[in-house]
Amino acid sequence: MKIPILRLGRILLSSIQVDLTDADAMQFQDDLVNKIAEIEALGIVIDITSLEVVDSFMARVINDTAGMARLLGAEVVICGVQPYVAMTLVEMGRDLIGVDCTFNLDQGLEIIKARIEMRGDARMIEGEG
Amino acid sequence: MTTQPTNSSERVPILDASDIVRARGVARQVAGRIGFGLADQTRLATAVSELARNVVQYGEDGFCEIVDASDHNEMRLGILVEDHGSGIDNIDKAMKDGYTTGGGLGAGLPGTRRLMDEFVIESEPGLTRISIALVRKRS
Amino acid sequence: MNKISVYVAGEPNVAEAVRTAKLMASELGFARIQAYYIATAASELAANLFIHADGGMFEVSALTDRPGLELVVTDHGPGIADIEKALQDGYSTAGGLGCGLPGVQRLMDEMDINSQPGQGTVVRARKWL
Amino acid sequence: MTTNSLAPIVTLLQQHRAAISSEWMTEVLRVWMRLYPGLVNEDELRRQADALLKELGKLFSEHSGEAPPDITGNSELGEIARELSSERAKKGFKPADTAQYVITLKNVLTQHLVRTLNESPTSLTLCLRAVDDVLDRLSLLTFDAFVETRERVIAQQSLSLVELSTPVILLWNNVLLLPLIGVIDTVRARQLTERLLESITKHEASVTLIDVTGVPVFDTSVARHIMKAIDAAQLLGSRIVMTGISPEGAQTLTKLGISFANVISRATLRAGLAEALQLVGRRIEFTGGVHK
Repeated sequence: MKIPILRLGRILLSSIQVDLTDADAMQFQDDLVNKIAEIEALGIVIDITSLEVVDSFMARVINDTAGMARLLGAEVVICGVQPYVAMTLVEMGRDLIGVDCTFNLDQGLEIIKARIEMRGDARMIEGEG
Repeated sequence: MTTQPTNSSERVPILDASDIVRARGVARQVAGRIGFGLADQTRLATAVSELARNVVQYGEDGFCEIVDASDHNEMRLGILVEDHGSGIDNIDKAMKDGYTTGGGLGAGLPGTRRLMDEFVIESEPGLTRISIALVRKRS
Repeated sequence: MNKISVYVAGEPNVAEAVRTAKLMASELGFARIQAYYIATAASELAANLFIHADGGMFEVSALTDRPGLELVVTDHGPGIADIEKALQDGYSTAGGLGCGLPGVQRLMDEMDINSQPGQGTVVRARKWL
Repeated sequence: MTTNSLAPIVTLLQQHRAAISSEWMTEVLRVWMRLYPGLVNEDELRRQADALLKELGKLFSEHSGEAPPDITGNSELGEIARELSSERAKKGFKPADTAQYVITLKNVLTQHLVRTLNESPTSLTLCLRAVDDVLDRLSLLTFDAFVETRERVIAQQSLSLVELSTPVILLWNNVLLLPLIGVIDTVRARQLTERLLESITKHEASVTLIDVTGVPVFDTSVARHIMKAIDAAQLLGSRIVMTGISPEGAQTLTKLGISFANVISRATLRAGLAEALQLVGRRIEFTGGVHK
């Protein structure tokens, strides 16, 4: 199962549409990190609307992916966390997910764009390139 | 005047990581059939996911049994996860937040306990049994 | 009416214990804020009865020798293995915020704990008028 | 077949059932019609009374031996009694007025027995004792059913009270208000969190105001419940503004070591609303006004 990662300029969009097995999740993490490096992505939006179960493993994958993306210089926003998933996560333990969240891809993209605009590299490099 | 509960159970073998998704799918389905709300279905599916992953990571082989033990007063879904791995050395330690030996967030077991109404764990080399249950009064 | 007991087996009894403590505090002439402290301490102590033991007795009494109010909780639960540790901030055995007992200590004027592992626990907390 | 020492009761219930039923119902209806006008269905009551008397007759006719008949063996009888008293409970009858039903029957039966058996005192004693025993147990049964129904009614009422007391209000586009009022225990916290999260998703609320003016006592468990709701709301993408913490509440929370660090907090709902509007890029403006 390969999860598609779409490119929109220097932003990556990905929507997880199925219940992921552990192997799928690791594969996705790997693909995404490589893609970030390849295009020098400035931002990533991951949509998890379809994830009905986020257990501590999946939470870790999401957190780790975000951490890796940050190390590679990209802003990360997660969108579409289901209400019951959010409730379950906070009942299991606080801070299982430490990434900024928003409602849908649309808003995720807006937030990412706003953040990228504040960044020096986007202004300088894009402007001169 | 006791109505005999119409108990039913389903057993899912857990041998590799793909069974985790199957087990939690069955748990969600059974919970929905009994009448648990979406929030409780998610709690149950997540708990099964945690426990089933434990089996895959440490237990070699095992199974997950999902039992509908509801009666006319309450909805009750019981889940037994059993594996035949090396067992948990120190249960107290395994139940503490942040303790992990297998690269997780260390929230698996204590997190599951917080999600459920009942949580019993027994472990010896060769056999680990964790039974959990979610109970809701019928309104 | 200088001593009232409430058996605490679950959350509804906690609310009753809190009401009782608050009422007695204001009847004894405690200031608003002091009564609030006492009510909160009562809530913490009463909640401990069913979180850490199967339930137990909660008592509020008016002190006469030196005017004041005393909260006493008695349970026959597992007891507190390490009282000093239980009084440290951030220490919790039941997934709490870990500020129950140290919080009570700060809210009240005096507190003493008598605990026998395996036998139960008695906590007394006093506040002077 | 052994002789049935209670045969006189059986005969009585066969030959005088209509009279007994009518005397009994007249008395019951006299009291109930006065106390609960409009809540009594006469035809229904008479039908029930006949059915009950028929079952009673069956019970006594099948009886043999020394011990008084056991009504637990006759589920039909219990069912009628249960049905009747749970109906009374639902309609708000007082327990004593409900018990009147069986007590009246006992009086009527006793009078009839005394009249028919005044020649044979031994038989009378036996029959009276049996009637006493059976009707006492029936009365306990109805009382049980009454209490059970009442408890269920109360449980349902408290449930609806919980639902009523946790509304989530859409204040403005993308701004929600959750006013918390009363004691917050685990069950209620779970319900209000579910309700809040659903509303946040539905309205895509980028700001949620949580007003705690109506929370009587802030202890660690209340704080924990609220904190969980806040954390979950933030996972969906909503920012939280908490309002209405009293000076006492602020002092107590700080003494307890709870800081609500990742939450904006304002003393009043008014200040919180201004903050929330600011966060969604709006403000309230003075337009000159109609009233000077």
